[in-house]
Amino acid sequence: MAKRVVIVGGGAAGMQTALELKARGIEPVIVERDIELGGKARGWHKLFPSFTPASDVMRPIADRIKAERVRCFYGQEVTAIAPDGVMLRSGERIPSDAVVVATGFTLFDAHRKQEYGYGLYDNVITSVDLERMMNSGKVLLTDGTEPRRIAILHCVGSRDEKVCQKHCSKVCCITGVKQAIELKEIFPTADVFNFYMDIRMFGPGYEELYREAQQRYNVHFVRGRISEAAETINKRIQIKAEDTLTGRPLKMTVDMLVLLVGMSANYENETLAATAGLSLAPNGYYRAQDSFLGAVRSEREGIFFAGAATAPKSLADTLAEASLTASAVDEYLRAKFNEK
Amino acid sequence: MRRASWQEYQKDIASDKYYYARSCIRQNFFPGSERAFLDILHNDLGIDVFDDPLHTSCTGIGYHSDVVPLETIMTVVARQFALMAEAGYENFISSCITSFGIYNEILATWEEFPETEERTRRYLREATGRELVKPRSIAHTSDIIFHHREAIARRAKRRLVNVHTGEPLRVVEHIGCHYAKIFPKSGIGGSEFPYVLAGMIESWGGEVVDYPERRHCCGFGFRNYLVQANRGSSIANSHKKLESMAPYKPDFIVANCPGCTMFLDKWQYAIAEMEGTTYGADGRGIPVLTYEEMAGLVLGYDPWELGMQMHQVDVEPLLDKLGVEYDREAKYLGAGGKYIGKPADVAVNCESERRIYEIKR
Amino acid sequence: MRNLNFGYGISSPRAINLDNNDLRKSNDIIREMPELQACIGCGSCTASCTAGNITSFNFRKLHTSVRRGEYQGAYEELSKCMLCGKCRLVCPRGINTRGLVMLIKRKLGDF
Amino acid sequence: MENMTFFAPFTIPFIVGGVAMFVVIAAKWLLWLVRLPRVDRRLIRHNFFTRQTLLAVWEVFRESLLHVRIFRVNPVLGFMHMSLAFGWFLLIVVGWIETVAYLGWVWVPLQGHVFFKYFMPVNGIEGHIQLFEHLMDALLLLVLMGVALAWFKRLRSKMMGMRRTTKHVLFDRIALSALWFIFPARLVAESLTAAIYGGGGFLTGSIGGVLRDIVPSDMLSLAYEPAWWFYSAALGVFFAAMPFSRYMHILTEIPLIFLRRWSVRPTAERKSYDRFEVEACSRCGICIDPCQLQEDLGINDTQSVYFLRDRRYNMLSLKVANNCLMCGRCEQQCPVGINLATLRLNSRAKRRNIPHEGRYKYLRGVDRSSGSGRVGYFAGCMTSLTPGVQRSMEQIFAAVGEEVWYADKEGGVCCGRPLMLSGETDAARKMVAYNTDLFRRHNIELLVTSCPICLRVFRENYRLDGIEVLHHTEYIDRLIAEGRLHLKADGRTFTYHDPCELGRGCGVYDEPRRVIASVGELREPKHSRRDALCCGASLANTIIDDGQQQRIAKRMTTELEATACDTIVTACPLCNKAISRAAAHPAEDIAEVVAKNIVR
Repeated sequence: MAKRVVIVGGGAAGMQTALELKARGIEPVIVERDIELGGKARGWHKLFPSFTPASDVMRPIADRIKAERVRCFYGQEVTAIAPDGVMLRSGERIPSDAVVVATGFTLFDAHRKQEYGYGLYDNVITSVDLERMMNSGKVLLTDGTEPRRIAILHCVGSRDEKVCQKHCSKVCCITGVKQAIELKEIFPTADVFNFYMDIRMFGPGYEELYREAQQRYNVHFVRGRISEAAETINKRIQIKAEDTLTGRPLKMTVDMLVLLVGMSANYENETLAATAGLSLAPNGYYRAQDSFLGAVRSEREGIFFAGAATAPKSLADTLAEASLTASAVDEYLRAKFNEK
Repeated sequence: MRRASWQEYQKDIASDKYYYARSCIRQNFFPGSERAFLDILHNDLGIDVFDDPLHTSCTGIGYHSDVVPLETIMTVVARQFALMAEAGYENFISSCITSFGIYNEILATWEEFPETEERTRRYLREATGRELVKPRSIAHTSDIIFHHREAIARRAKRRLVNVHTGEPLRVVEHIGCHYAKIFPKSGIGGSEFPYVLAGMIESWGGEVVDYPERRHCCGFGFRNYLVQANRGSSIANSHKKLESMAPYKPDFIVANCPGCTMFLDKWQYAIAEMEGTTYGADGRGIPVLTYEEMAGLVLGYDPWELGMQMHQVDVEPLLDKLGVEYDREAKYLGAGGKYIGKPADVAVNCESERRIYEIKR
Repeated sequence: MRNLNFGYGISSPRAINLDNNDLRKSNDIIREMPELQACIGCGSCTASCTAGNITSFNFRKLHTSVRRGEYQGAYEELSKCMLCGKCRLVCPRGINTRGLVMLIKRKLGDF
Repeated sequence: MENMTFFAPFTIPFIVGGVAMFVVIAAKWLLWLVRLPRVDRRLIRHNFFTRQTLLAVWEVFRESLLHVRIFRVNPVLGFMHMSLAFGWFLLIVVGWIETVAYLGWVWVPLQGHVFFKYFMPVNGIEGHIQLFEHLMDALLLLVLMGVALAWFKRLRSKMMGMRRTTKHVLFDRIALSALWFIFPARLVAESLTAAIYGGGGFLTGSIGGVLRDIVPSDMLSLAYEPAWWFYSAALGVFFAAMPFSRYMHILTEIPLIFLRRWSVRPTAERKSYDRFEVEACSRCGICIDPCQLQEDLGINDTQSVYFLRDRRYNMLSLKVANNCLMCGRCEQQCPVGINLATLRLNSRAKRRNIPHEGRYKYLRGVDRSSGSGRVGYFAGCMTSLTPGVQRSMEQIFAAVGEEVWYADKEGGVCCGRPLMLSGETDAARKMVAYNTDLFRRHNIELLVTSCPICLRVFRENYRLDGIEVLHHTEYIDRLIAEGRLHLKADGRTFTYHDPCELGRGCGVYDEPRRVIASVGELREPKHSRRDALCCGASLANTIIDDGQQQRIAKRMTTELEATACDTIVTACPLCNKAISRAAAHPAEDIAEVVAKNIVR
């Protein structure tokens, strides 16, 4: 009988791990809270830094999941985790030989930064909203007109102690640059302003893309964090920041304000970790064994991690990590069954 | 390693047959230096250098102060070159760093924008009937002395050594900004590590002082000095350099630019008046020499022949260190033993109550 | 002889000179409020500043200058602050900005 | 008996201590009274012959003797204070009556009353009244119970409803030790007297009887004089230490009650009246428990009791003065009714308070207001960071057709309270003058503000005669009452958080609750109204750091969330920010809840 591994979460990390396990002759079972697989990458338009359509990456994975007949539970929430299986909210228990936690992250709720007026002003949107809009092929203001001036604000819900998010979400800077370029491509005559505290371009091709945004697309980068936004009489957004490089307060009116929302740890991490006997890092993500050789192992034998459950990660990092997780699981199961 | 980098970049310098262009500032403040240059080349080295009475100011000060337009200065420069050709020379040498910069700049402009050269030819022809001939080589007179530094060393009467201690003299060299900061290729050693003065010092037995503000401007900067409201900035730059070099206890400063020599010398007096600070090991200021004066002393010229009585900071302590024999009484006697007048004692040449070394230590 | 009037003086250098600046007060301030060092210069404080929107008062620049030992005029400048506390609400690094204003003023003049 | 001198050597400590106490206290009070500002002296003259004086006498009886307010906090604690204060008082009164009863109306020196038993061991005296013996014993017992409770409180304070008791200074310890010994010593001395001379009531008489039976009589005689010496010494030490210890409050509370009845109050500037308040603090420590700095952060050197102690002994540090949320929770519970917040504020006003020439000069000519109308709206600085509130208010104004002048829509000038809270009262006056002028210039009749901090300063420190000032919750409540604003049911359950400045600060408790009740179900958290917790973001505290603020917010939010409501509502932008940071779901302002449910 094939060894069975339950994967909690059917996003990019969970799906890819399932395929990698299957390839190693292990039977994966995905438990997904949503009614379909795909996680946060679903509905995403294009990926940085190459502008690859997200569907080009996600669809083949989904197709393979189907082709390989990976068993999936949909609309099922896991309430407890142990190395020998998970409990579902329905009360059902799925036994297994190992568990992979691939629960990912939660998008920061932009409502929490009320001073930016998300949900309050018509044309304040999040980076996720923008992806959806681009996916639908229609990026417009609520009155149906085209934006002529757009501001993109970095670090919304990242590096902000006022909303208890001390960590850097890692992917927003490059997303901001990517979206600025995309907006410039849709609206070549529009002015795009990126407001940032620090620009962190750590990945391959990121710095180059940043430079391209500056030089080729004439995206304006203002070093200053927007502190408040207000709606003007004609439904435009008036924003205030300090242009820290000139040392003067800056005020401008834009048609659209895009908030680059960060990645928060899942609210449920705390209770789930408690059931599994795992601990969390101060920022609420799961704590891996270490940052190097034990990056996908938990502090407990038989429980593994994949993807953004342990820290904010890009899609590329997540997919790469999946095979690491699968090989760690494989190694663990071999040792376990040889002993018996 | 460091030394290597200071002499890394070399440029081609003609060995003979120079057409000499003078400096406005030096003719007024250091007339002995230009005289000494010609004497050294003629008498000591036997080199042909032509001092043409027809040539004029390059008008560079006016140009940098926005009173002389570009077209005018180009035409003036074209005339100098025309005179050179008429006199049968093709190696143009300039006594002034500002002029040197101007000549290089204009030649480069003509190169980049040939229409300006055409226009200048026309203006020159219309105004003077002369024909522009571009020189084969352009050099600053310090380049020339540098070029012949070993020949001078061979003829040296004395070296840059303290005769009382036998130690080499510590020399601060200062290069004018327009020597190589405009066109790095125009200077020996390039713009960052010009070697032109350092090479002379080393050949003649002195020790070059390398101090933090070595590359900093003396502060002249034309409008910085010419407009009184800006003079505070001008003196602040010299002040910065002097503060920076003082702890190294240099025996003297040598500069290759007329303005720098003048300002590093005269600002010492102004700083003494303003702040009561005097530099130099005994609080009597740091003498500032031109490279010709330095070469002249090495070759055994009389300091008063070299015009060293024109200095703000008294040079006698330096002469004593070098073991130069001179007539104290003859300092203020001009041509034919005529008394030229003696300036009053000023703060810089008196020992000050607040000396830089005491403040720093 | 020293009374000669040149019509100008030696301009003081514009550079922040960390060799010469007296950092004792600055160190005192940082010791009492170490979180100040966590400032990433995002400018949120200055952007939201009630006083800064009417005057040239720039809190970020000011406390950075004080940290560098540039105290000249800092006290007078800080007197423009209304202590309203908006800056504390927006600071992503959780710096106790109001306390800081009072601390700097205390170190540089009050009492 | 007629030749009775009522003097014995052992009374000397008592006499010396007692005289010292009266001299010191008299000197203190006199000095403080003489130094009162003219305004206060005029108040005293004006109110002296009024009903207030009689009320003060009654209050002195209730508070200085019976300690009614402490009873309300905790009956056992109240009983302890009452038995000590009232019991002792009655001992003195009944003792005096006893003297009169035996000796008639003759002058008897003080020690004659106090050590009556010594001078007149009553056994065999003519006309011996046994009732007095029993009565005095009963009173002694009452006091001893108080002493026993005090001992017990030291050991186990929780029983008294206090989790923490005060840490004391040296004089306190001396006085406290003496106090603890006074009554047991009296019991011993009187029992010994009864043992030797007979007499005594049910307590001393009985103990005396037992002693007589078991202790040899020469031993009794030997212990007799030392026992009375010890009693006198305990009293003497206590009296001598008292003016310098916390027990100064016993007597200081009396003039304080009178002064307060005569409308004398502490102000933003320090004055000698403050001494009455400061020294009226008994350091009972009731203020420690409500303090969230203590509860949540474990800070235990800054509570009002320590603040007053430090101020009294001139060792107040800036850090202690500044480390207070000024939430007013302790003041609410202070049994002496000391104006803790005002005293704290005028302690902060030590800062070099003369605004230099040209400070805030930049305010001249600034007017960024917009619109016009009879009603003015001052959102407040903080409200610009909660734009939802501002927007909702605009919707409400629009719904009722109010013409509104917006004072600070484009950014205004701070109300001045933050400066006051930091002790810069003179600087704050510039803000006050600026805003007052601004309001007057635009001829408004009603001023609505969304910030309770502004509300409080508008009401307390601005002279806005002719302009009514309302918080938006009061304004909305009025709109609903007048039938101008109609709301539909929201269907959600709400928990309301009382902002300190709005609730305890301005006494606005009912209006927000009425407004919420008109759209949904209101659930009260564990602490609410007068007792509501502070969100921790208070501008009054410039000492605690961000993490500490967060911890305070977290606990109070947890309490709010414990009601299992759908939405937490508050009425202050600062509270809103603090709660939203700690809660699972962002909090809403009442204005936002209302704006969502307007029936047009």
